[in-house]
Amino acid sequence: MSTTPFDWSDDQQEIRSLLRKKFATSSGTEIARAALEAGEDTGAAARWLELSAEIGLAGLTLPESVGGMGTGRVELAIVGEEMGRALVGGPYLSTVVLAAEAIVRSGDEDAAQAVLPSVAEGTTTLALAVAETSAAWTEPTTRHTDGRLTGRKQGVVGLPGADVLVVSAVDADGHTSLYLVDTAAEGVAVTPTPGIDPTRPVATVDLDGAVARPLGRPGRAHEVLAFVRENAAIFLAAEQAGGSRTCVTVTAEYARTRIQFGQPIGTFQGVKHRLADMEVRTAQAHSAAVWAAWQTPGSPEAALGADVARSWNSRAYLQNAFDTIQLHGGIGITWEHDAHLYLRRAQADAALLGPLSAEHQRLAANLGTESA
Amino acid sequence: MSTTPFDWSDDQQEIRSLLRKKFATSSGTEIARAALEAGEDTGAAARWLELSAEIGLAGLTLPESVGGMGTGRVELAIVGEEMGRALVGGPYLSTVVLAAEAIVRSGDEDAAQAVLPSVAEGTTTLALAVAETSAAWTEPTTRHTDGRLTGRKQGVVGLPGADVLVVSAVDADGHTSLYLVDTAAEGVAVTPTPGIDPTRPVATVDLDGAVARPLGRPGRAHEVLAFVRENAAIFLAAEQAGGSRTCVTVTAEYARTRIQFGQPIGTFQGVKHRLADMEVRTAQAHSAAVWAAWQTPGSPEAALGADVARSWNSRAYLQNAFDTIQLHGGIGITWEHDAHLYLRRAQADAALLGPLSAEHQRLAANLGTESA
Amino acid sequence: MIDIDPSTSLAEVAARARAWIEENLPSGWPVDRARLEADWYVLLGDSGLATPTWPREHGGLGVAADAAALIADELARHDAGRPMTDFPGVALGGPTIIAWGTDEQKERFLRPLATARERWCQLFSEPGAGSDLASLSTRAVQQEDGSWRISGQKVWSSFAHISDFGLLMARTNQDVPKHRGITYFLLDMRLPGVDARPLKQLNGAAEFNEVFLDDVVVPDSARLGPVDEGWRVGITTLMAERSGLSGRPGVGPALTDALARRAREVGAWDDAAQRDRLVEAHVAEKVLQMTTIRAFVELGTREPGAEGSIRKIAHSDLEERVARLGAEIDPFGLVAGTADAAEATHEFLSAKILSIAGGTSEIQRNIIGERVLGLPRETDPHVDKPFRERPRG
Amino acid sequence: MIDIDPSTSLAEVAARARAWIEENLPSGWPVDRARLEADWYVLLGDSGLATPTWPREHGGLGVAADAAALIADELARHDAGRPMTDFPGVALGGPTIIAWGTDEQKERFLRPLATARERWCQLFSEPGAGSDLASLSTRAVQQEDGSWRISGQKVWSSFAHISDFGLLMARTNQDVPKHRGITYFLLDMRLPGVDARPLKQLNGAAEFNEVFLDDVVVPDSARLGPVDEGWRVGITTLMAERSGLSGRPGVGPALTDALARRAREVGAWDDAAQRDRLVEAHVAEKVLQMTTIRAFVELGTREPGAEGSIRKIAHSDLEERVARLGAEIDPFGLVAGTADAAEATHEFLSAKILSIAGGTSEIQRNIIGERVLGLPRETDPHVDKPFRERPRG
Repeated sequence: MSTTPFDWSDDQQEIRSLLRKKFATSSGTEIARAALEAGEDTGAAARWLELSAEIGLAGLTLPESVGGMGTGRVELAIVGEEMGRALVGGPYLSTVVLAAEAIVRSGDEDAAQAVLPSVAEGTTTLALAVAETSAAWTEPTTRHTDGRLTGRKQGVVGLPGADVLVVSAVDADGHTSLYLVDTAAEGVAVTPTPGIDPTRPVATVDLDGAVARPLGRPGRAHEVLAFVRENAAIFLAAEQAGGSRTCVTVTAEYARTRIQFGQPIGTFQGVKHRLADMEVRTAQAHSAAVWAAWQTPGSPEAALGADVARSWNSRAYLQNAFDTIQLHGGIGITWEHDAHLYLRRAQADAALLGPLSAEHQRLAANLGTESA
Repeated sequence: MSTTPFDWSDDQQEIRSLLRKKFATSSGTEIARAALEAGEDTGAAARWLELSAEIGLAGLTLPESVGGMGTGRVELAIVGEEMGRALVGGPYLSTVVLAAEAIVRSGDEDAAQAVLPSVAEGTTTLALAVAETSAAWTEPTTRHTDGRLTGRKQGVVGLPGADVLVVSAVDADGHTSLYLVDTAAEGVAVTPTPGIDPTRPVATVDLDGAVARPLGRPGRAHEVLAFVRENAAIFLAAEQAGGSRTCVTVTAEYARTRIQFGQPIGTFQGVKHRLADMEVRTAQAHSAAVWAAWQTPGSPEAALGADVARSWNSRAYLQNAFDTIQLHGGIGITWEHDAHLYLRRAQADAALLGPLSAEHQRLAANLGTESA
Repeated sequence: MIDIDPSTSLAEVAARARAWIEENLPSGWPVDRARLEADWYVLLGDSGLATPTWPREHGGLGVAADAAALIADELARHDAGRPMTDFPGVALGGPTIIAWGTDEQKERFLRPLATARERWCQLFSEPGAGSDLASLSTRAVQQEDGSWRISGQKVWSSFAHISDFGLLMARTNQDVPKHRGITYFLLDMRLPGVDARPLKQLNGAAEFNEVFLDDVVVPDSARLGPVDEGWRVGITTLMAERSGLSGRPGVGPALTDALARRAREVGAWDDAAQRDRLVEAHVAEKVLQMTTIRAFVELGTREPGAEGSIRKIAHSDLEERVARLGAEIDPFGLVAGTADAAEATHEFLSAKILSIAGGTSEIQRNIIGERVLGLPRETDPHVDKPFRERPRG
Repeated sequence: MIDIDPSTSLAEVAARARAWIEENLPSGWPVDRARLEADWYVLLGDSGLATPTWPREHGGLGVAADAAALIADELARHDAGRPMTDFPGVALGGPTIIAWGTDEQKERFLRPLATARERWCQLFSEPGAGSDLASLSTRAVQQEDGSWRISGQKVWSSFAHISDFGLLMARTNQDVPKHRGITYFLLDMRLPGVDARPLKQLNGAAEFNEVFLDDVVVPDSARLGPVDEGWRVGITTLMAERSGLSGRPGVGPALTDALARRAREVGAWDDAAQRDRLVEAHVAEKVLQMTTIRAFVELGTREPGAEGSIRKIAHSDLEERVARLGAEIDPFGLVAGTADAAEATHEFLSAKILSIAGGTSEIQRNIIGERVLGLPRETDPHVDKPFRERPRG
């Protein structure tokens, strides 16, 4: 792989074009709409299996040792951009970006071999249950005693649906560790909640003495989760860049064709200049996500890239989604138009990892401390 | 006087129209430009005397007991708006808004009778020397010993030029009090500094055992200065509203007449909508300054009004000044165009009382604490 | 009629309104509102308090906007005012009928409007005529007997599905430029051929309607103002709308106070940067309140002008800002779908509605630029063309 | 010529450039710069490092933009690159002459440009033709002997008063629409009738000029590209300009780091809300840096396109933001005129220059809207009119 950011290999370009073609034929917006109307996405599992079988989506970035293709974050960002662009949801984020990343980074080879091969095939999906009352993944109150977990996790993305959970809990020694829990096990209750984004289900999980298998060495949860957050921030930033791009595309198309005052509304600078600003935001969101993805995971550059991309891209996508509504006028505030589906995803992507203050604090700590 | 804000009396309307006429014939921008070129405003004293003699400007808001006309903050705001509109500077702010207000609020009748009658006539001008290293008027390091002051005051508006200074200092008992110092006295050294706004000179004052007369009772400086800050915030907010208005007027005129692409540039929404935003900002800046001026000095409403108006209007004027430059294109960045004179005043008005954080902290303290 | 007239001082206006309300509001209000409201609205309408700015001869009190605002405040304090569903009738229909109606029309419509016996909606926008309202293509053709036959499609009509009458603009002349061939009608919504269908909004609510008009026949007496001069009549309605959508005068706790309380509950208040953004929104809300007070004082009893667009923009910007901050202070609540966050989610999805309804912010900026600042109008390449030759969306 | 060509790896490009610079930079540099620089620039030009993207046959290295950026970084590290006064020549003039020049013109002009023996300026804008550049009215009339007689007034010409040549667009045909009657010239600034007068800017500096052209006679060999097709030639220059004004590729400490250091010095850093605004500006700076890296990689050796406008806008917004924050963190310094604040004052007054110079942000947004997003052009009521019939400012 080239070490120069943006110097895409032929393979990478091929992955992108394959995903774009594939996602174009299974419209994310229709699925989102159906899920929103139904309150649940009934076809998710089947679709996921199909995508994984046909193009190996689940295994793309997983290690070859568990049956994956062993690619890295650049490919992850490509998936993110294309999913964002087509508003594709489903188990990818929860399974691959969050939970599988935790399993891999835990260094627990046994766990990896036990769980990930079927993940790579698309037959098992996962979820990461580490948030309780805040998306900032603060210290859990869920307790581990005698191989069993008790506590409540909220905002668990990928539920209902996931087969196995990666759960954070604190044990009697005060160590915060990760555990694997089977969602079908006794003492696991999943209650779906009405999150704002219909493309990815979210639920509360109540654990009442559920049997748990330790994941990795005790007390390493924070270390592992730091990698997971970095991974997720970059993936989400890529999704945001993709979503921002679709907002520009859809709105520019509308502006070229909607006639008011005898002219396409894109003629008017009030529309044209706002669209130009959307483009300026989007072009930079793409740069930020891709640059971050190209850095070595866990390096200071990757941390900088993840923080910058999450900050910029969260705002960029939200603003573009709002601008999309505004520039569509009345039609933009109807249920039938897709604009609100992008707005919902934009808010979910911006909020999944908590407020931006953590990123800004890290950036502030380094700001102005190096010499120019 | 009506207690309903915005319900102007005939007298108030007359004052406004008199000031507007008067200021239109003594162009503030020409004076500003001359002062900027020369590094000092040589005609300031003569002009001030003339304005005070002809229309009683200096005495308008001073108590009748010292020869003033005894009007209040509403009239002060009218003066501020008209001065801001015509970019009139000179001794008004330092003399009337700052120093005379301190003398009046100190309750020191002797001092008032000694100084203010000649102020009301325009023959004496004043300055308030309370800032040292910050515009927030924090605890002074200037010391009072045996009737004499020693210390350094910076950013003193109205110098060179002022005859008498109101100075804050701390005495041996730890009381912070106000004092009157004659600028011609021994031990007073005035060094002009190149402040950004040429319409009001600013200087550093070094006091080296300068003879001082106590103003009001000892230890009351903070109490008196709180009134002065409120007064100044409202006056400056009015100036900012007036300056914002001129930015709109000047820019709209340019947009109506400057031809590009075969049309006046005001035809284009890129210009038209930005001007509309300038108008929205300005209309509200006017409301804020005037509403604040209509409240009882020292009341919670006046405090709220002063904080809100200073926050909104500081940004409004700065933004309008920047927009004025932008919409004038190349001509806006020349020395010859007046746009930079407004920008200079906008920055000075925004900065004279320090950063907005103090206002925002006060507003935050009350926010959401009352019931809806 | 209550003892309030244009000479009553503002303090007295408030005192008398309050006294009257407290004396007359039926016991059991507001718990028993559903049973009591019809009678109460009649009483309120007869008192003049429901329509205080209307002339006295039409059942109003003839008072200025600032006095009317105090009355509205007193009604709001008792939760005894007319609901939002009556806004199109009372705030838009009434003033338009008063300005343009015949004596018969005023006689027929104003009283039932003031006493809530008839509800009104607005039938202006069309799928192809949104921001460019004057390009509307709903047609009204006059028959030999003087009656009009109307066909077309309207959209974004709030409460049309529960309205008795509609304020309708229709094209009556295709051979003149677009502004000059429109006529204004007072349409009976219960006539055959009128079909109002609620339209679901992005936040899940359904307040707007599509209205299909299929060969609806109305008598010439339903026409408001001269034939082909309906655009001028419509301007009266539009000005009233912009001014009416800009919030109440008065400086006091409002949107940002509620937001700050929620920020304290969810802990976002402890983040100084976040807190400062709330304070900035608070400042924006206060200056809008101060500006609304000013507008009401300056307006007096005049008809609202283009300045209303200034407050319309400020108000919709504020609504959007507050809705977005509401999501920002509780990101986890919205994404996790916690019960506390349901209202914030609804507001977040609704953030843009006010920037679009009642004329987009872009249109308001054009109005401010052209009518307040005197900037030239955009070049319309088809400005002088007869309507039938215009390209249409 | 240095041993770098299009096949050299980026790491090698940087290493070889650094080695060459360190070996060749005269001792005493940069202290003795004034005495040494003429010789150094000749050496640098001959090496190809001053103009790395130019084709090899014209004395460049033929390398892509990303390699060129690394070379520029090495030069900057040694403070050994060409000064800003040479930007119009090297960055705009060179590429335009390479794209459009005759063999004689390339022979005559490129070498002196690469070796800093001749300085260039741009003569495009006019008092009546700013954003609407194509409405320029400086006239060039061809004489019987083939030479051109040029009269008119140019403005905003950086460094014109110290330039040897100017990139000039002039009108050669009044009877066709505005874009089609312009011809491009390489004007000798030392000819009789050329008068460049520095124009003082709002920040007190004088970098721009007004240039008066009064019956200046130039031979036909001074014409660049075909008669009446100078607009197309000018586009080459303008694209190079937008791209060139957007900063260097590379992610590293820059404007916002300096700003943060000053905020720490003056105490504003302790204000969390203020600090967060600096962080937001920092984020904007980083994404621009990342975007610039991307632009250089994607550009390769192609001519820059409309995408350059994206970075131009982002860069000028950033400059403005940093300048304004610089005033915000030290309000007392600017108003009191303390010595520490002199630079911040200068930057504050200069905040808008980059949003206007090189094409206003409004024009850049038009370009992005029309050329990147494919939106329709604004209706020009005079689009097909001969130039002489157009209304002009």
